[in-house]
Amino acid sequence: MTSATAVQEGQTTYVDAISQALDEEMTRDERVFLMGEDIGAYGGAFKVTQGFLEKYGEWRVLDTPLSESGFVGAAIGAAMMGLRPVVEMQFADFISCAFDQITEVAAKNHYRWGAAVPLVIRAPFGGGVHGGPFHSECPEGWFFHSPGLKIVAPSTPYDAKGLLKAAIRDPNPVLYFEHKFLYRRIKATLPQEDYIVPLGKAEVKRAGRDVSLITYGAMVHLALEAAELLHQEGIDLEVVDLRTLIPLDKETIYTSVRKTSKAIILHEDNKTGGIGAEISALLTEDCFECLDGPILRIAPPDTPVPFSTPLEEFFLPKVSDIVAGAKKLAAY
Amino acid sequence: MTSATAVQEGQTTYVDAISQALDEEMTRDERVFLMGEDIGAYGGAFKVTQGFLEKYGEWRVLDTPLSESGFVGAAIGAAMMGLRPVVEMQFADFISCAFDQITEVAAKNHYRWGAAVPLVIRAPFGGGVHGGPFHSECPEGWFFHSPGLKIVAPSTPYDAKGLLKAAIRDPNPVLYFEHKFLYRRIKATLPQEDYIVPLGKAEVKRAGRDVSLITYGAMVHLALEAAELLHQEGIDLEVVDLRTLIPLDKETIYTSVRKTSKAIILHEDNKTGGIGAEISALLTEDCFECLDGPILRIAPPDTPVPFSTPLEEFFLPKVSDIVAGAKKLAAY
Amino acid sequence: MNQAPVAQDIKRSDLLEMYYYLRLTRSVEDRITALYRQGRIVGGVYTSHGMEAIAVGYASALNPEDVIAPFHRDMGAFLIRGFSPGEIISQYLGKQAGPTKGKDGNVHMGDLKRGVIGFVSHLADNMPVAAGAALAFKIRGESRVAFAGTGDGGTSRGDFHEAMNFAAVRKLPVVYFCTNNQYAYSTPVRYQMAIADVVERAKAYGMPGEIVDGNDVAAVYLASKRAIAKARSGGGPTFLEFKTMRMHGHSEHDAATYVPRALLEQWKAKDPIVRAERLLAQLGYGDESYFHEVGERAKKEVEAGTAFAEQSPLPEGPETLVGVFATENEVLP
Amino acid sequence: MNQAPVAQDIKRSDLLEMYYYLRLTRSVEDRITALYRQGRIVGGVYTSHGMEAIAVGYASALNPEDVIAPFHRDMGAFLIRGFSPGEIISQYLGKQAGPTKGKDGNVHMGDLKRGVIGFVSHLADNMPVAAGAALAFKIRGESRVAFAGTGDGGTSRGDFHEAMNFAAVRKLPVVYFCTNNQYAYSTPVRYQMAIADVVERAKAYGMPGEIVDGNDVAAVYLASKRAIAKARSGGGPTFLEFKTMRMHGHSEHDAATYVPRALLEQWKAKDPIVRAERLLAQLGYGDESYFHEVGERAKKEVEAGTAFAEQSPLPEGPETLVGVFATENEVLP
Ligand SMILES: Cc1ncc(C[n+]2csc(CCOP(=O)(O)OP(=O)(O)O)c2C)c(N)n1
Ligand SMILES: Cc1ncc(C[n+]2csc(CCOP(=O)(O)OP(=O)(O)O)c2C)c(N)n1
Ligand SMILES: [Mg+2]
Ligand SMILES: [Mg+2]
Repeated sequence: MTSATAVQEGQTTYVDAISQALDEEMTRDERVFLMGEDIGAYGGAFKVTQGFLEKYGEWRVLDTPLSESGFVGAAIGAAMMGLRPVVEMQFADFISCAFDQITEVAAKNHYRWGAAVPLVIRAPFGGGVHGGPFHSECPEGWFFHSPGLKIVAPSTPYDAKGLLKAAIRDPNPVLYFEHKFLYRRIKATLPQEDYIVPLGKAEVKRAGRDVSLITYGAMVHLALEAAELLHQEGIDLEVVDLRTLIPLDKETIYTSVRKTSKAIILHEDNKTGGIGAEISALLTEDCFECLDGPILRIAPPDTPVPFSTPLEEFFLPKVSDIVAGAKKLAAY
Repeated sequence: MTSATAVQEGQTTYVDAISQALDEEMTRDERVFLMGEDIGAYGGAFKVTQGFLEKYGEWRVLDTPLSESGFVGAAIGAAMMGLRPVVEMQFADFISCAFDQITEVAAKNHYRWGAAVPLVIRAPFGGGVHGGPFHSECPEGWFFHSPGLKIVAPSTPYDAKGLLKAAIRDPNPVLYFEHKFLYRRIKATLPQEDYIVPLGKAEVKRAGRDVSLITYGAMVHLALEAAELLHQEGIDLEVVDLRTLIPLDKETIYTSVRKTSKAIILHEDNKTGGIGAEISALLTEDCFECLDGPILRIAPPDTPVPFSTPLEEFFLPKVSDIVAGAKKLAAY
Repeated sequence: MNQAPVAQDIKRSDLLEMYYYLRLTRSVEDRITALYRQGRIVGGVYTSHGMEAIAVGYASALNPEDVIAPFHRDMGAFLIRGFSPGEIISQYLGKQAGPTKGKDGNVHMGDLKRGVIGFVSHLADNMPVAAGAALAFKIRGESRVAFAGTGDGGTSRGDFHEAMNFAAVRKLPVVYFCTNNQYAYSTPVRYQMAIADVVERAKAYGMPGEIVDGNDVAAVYLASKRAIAKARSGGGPTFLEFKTMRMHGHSEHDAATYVPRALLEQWKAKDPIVRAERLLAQLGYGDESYFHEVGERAKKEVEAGTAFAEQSPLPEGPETLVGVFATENEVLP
Repeated sequence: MNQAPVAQDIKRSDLLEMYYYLRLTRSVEDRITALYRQGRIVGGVYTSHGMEAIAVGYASALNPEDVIAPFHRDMGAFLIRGFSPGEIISQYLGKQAGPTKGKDGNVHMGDLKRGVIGFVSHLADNMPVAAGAALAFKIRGESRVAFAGTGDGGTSRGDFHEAMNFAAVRKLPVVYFCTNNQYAYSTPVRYQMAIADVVERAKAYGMPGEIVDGNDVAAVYLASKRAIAKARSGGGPTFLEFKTMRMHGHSEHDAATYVPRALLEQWKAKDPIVRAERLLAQLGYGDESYFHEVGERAKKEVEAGTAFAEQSPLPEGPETLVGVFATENEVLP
């Protein structure tokens, strides 16, 4: 991942935007509180909650024992009682330990017996940081297949802040996947006023006529970089940033593909069974007639995320993959 | 699910076939042993291991404490030491409690540091038995997205036996999804001799010219029933039973769709992010030119499996859905 | 059974009400079992037969604003929280009038308005959830308590450990219990744990624990009262081991041949209803004719509930699609 | 520290070898830390600095056929099992010559042939895995033992509970330990558990437990020996709490300002290498010049290993695709 440097205007980093959203929501709504490992005195592994303990006290910035299942379960209980917990996974990878609580308790409680679970789980995810198989995972594909959960994955400081606020205000369990690679690599000037980015709305990041590229998270920046290169070669790439994965904004996807008739789906999660598969399937199901070529998926191979630099570079999608894919489709 | 009665020849039920496979493999190879809740004196919730305790003793038919993560972890350890554990989930639904051990430990150990984990996890799955949200789940979609696992889901007594033997002999972690609805509803005459059904090979259950239907598990029987009805209306349905979900037999799928140019994917797992999405995506990626119509997915809506009969009936795919889908595609 | 209950400490009206709920629990479950035998209930039926004193005792000890995350054999808790026999039988029959509107079956019901957290099959999953409810009370400075439990089998799960530990570290106002009924499905306690009493588990968390005679409703009530009072006053969590015996099979399809008959005989003599009657008679609070009358009243209510449930409509297929997500006005204030 | 170690019970050659491994551990980790500071290692570096006696002590107490599932600060165990400094530094540099061939980094290495189960980040995940290894030994009637542990933080996870319980119920030949170094990342033990000593956790399982001075290699060795002998002879599992202090940050990027300086000063005086030297001198097994010589030997080996690792090739990109599935001949016989 060489990209993400394109958006270097403004002061607020992606990670700061997350901190701001938490801070503002905690000030606005006293029901909002935080739980996680080392989020108090230490301010969190990525310093998202630095200074929060002093400001909000130890019961709203609650250091937990090392027990993801336990504290996600506790957050579910607090949420059902009307609080608005925001839980931090130290790394998204450890969400596997809380899988049962998320999929069987949080996701199903409302459907089964009508209990709302307004819970946010923040999960720093993704590769490009030499984390290896246990500190680079993209777990969103697992949860995409669990009815009852909403899933968010912002690509910019603006969206990071606005989507986190929307997630906190949503009455359902929301998994908020924040990309570690973007934390301090992108900056923006954010509005002074309170704003949200509504859940369920994708954004066309760059309009284009020839090929639609649908993506989310850190890959958005790769796509925009590729779009520049393709532009020089006369290919006009449209880049759609999903922002929310569940509920999926089918309309924006379909509108784009109806226009271009060519679709690429790009993600950092493993290819097989990834979200790209669902989007591809939706497109053939609902927009078959508008397709003028195969739907390409660009995604890592079906392996864990390897540690060593040449391996991780091989594993992660590259700008050149996008350029090649778009050229192939454009020529189809 | 009204079907599965079509295959009523022979003596051996689907559940007996599973017992036979375990019994024969335990006799053949003393490294094979069983772990799970209530599998010993009680013979298992579905009586798969009835009589095994007496025959093989308590160390090869090991009743565990109620701790799915713990005993899957223990099975991984025993497997790495060269044993061949076969673990039983009392219901597939409880596999969520062992999710972390399966995806982070079993699936990755070989890739990360070269340790083979020859482990089988048997998971009685699926609906149609009025089990409700916690006793009817189809969890295969989660694991389909975890590199390092193999996944099997037999539809007949023959395959149930042959695939379980192959799974036990495989040097990798294999999730074996056995469909509760089929346990005592289908019978067959099985070969006297030892045989396996190799992992990774789909089977064309019924050849047809007009539309390919790709499915697995209990849905195979629904598809065959629909094929009969469609035949009467002059539509010739080809039914492909995947049998193994990972590794996926792309060749058989592609060969079928290249012939018919029309594809339906049917499964009992929730639609969004299900295996149908991946197969659809593969088809548009690799066989786009051969498609003469959209790819249809027939699968339950994105909800938990509801309990009450009219709800569960609404939820589960029906023969009429297949008939309608195939007609639509045939007319395309 | 280290604390001799002093039943005199319990108000007469409270004891009589508990007796009524013991009978009502037994009646409801007997009726459900009969329906099951008639093939009218599909899916599992797990009863508290012979263990009714536990849920009746602890639920009676709580205040209405307290929250319960019941164990899967706590029918009495539902009844005390106002789930009517009609609602409950509707639930078992998959009718729309059940608390889950047919979405889920049997004991998998709950209702936040009545302070009952819906049971999750995956045993012990609600243990951390209850800690979280207690955390909410603590954060908001409310003097409410959460009460939650699992079986002897359920204590082997990781979520039991993580919940107990978290509750103890943060001194949360929660009371945890274990219904030790000697078996988890077919698995006897000796294959579940290498300790003599489940209460020893509490030591790992620095949590006080107590063994309670689970077949004595007065003992359950008083021990629960003490633990609840302690939690309410900021004294932190307590772990109660209710000793009892599962008198039916794991679920009604299970003949439980793995349980020695002698053990069942021995425990039959300790039936909680018989025990309660003896106590009431000793205290001069009731006699045979009173007991009979209460039993008849319970039965009548159950028959009325059964009639209601039977004529209630099933949900319509498309309701399957309703309720995956919550709306804002459903969040508790 | 309830068992005064009788270092005289340890063979001179064994003690001297442990001393050598203490020095080698320190040297390897100091070298890795230096490489990290130079920006040559990407990803986390977690050291056992000041806690080297634990892994060196227990790994020395095991037989070669026994199996270890090391904690994430057990560098000494790798060295004793024959992972060379060159291999280890290759691992940290992501080189092909590392035990994971670049697939994973730092302490996430293992090798079944050398009886070391690869560490899994998710803390305590290898606790049930070790129980399973011990189960395999028991099933096959081998007199082998598994040895596995986690940190004070790791004991809060459900998998710790499920593993301890299972091992105790089935009396498996496994020894579990906890490296109680007072902190889990920034979280002090008092926010992790409401008990004074981690060893109290063992009571929940009916498992014997012992507190051991984790900075005294002889004490660690002797306590491990006893527990291992017990497990090997069918006596079942033991839980050892190694008391120590994390002297560096959680990983090398962490300045650990949350740790009181006075606490660090206090523990600095208990440095396991200094302690070992004092002991060896007392026993007349070594003097300053000997210690110096061993230190130099260790350093030289580490320098040779570093040179080897540095000139070793990185893996090639396409190797990413290799190894997702095992082949039959890789299964242990
Ligand atoms: C995590 C999990 N695994 C397995 C089951 C299946 N199951 C349902 S009840 C039961 C036994 C429970 O025993 P215990 O906790 O002692 O409660 P009891 O039924 O004896 O009252 C089992 C194994 C389950 N519900 N949850
Ligand atoms: C399940 C899980 N959650 C979170 C982490 C992140 N993490 C890595 S080490 C650590 C602290 C571990 O503390 P402890 O077990 O006491 O070991 P120590 O590092 O102190 O030696 C944490 C929280 C993890 N590795 N696994
Ligand atoms: Mg029980
Ligand atoms: Mg620690």
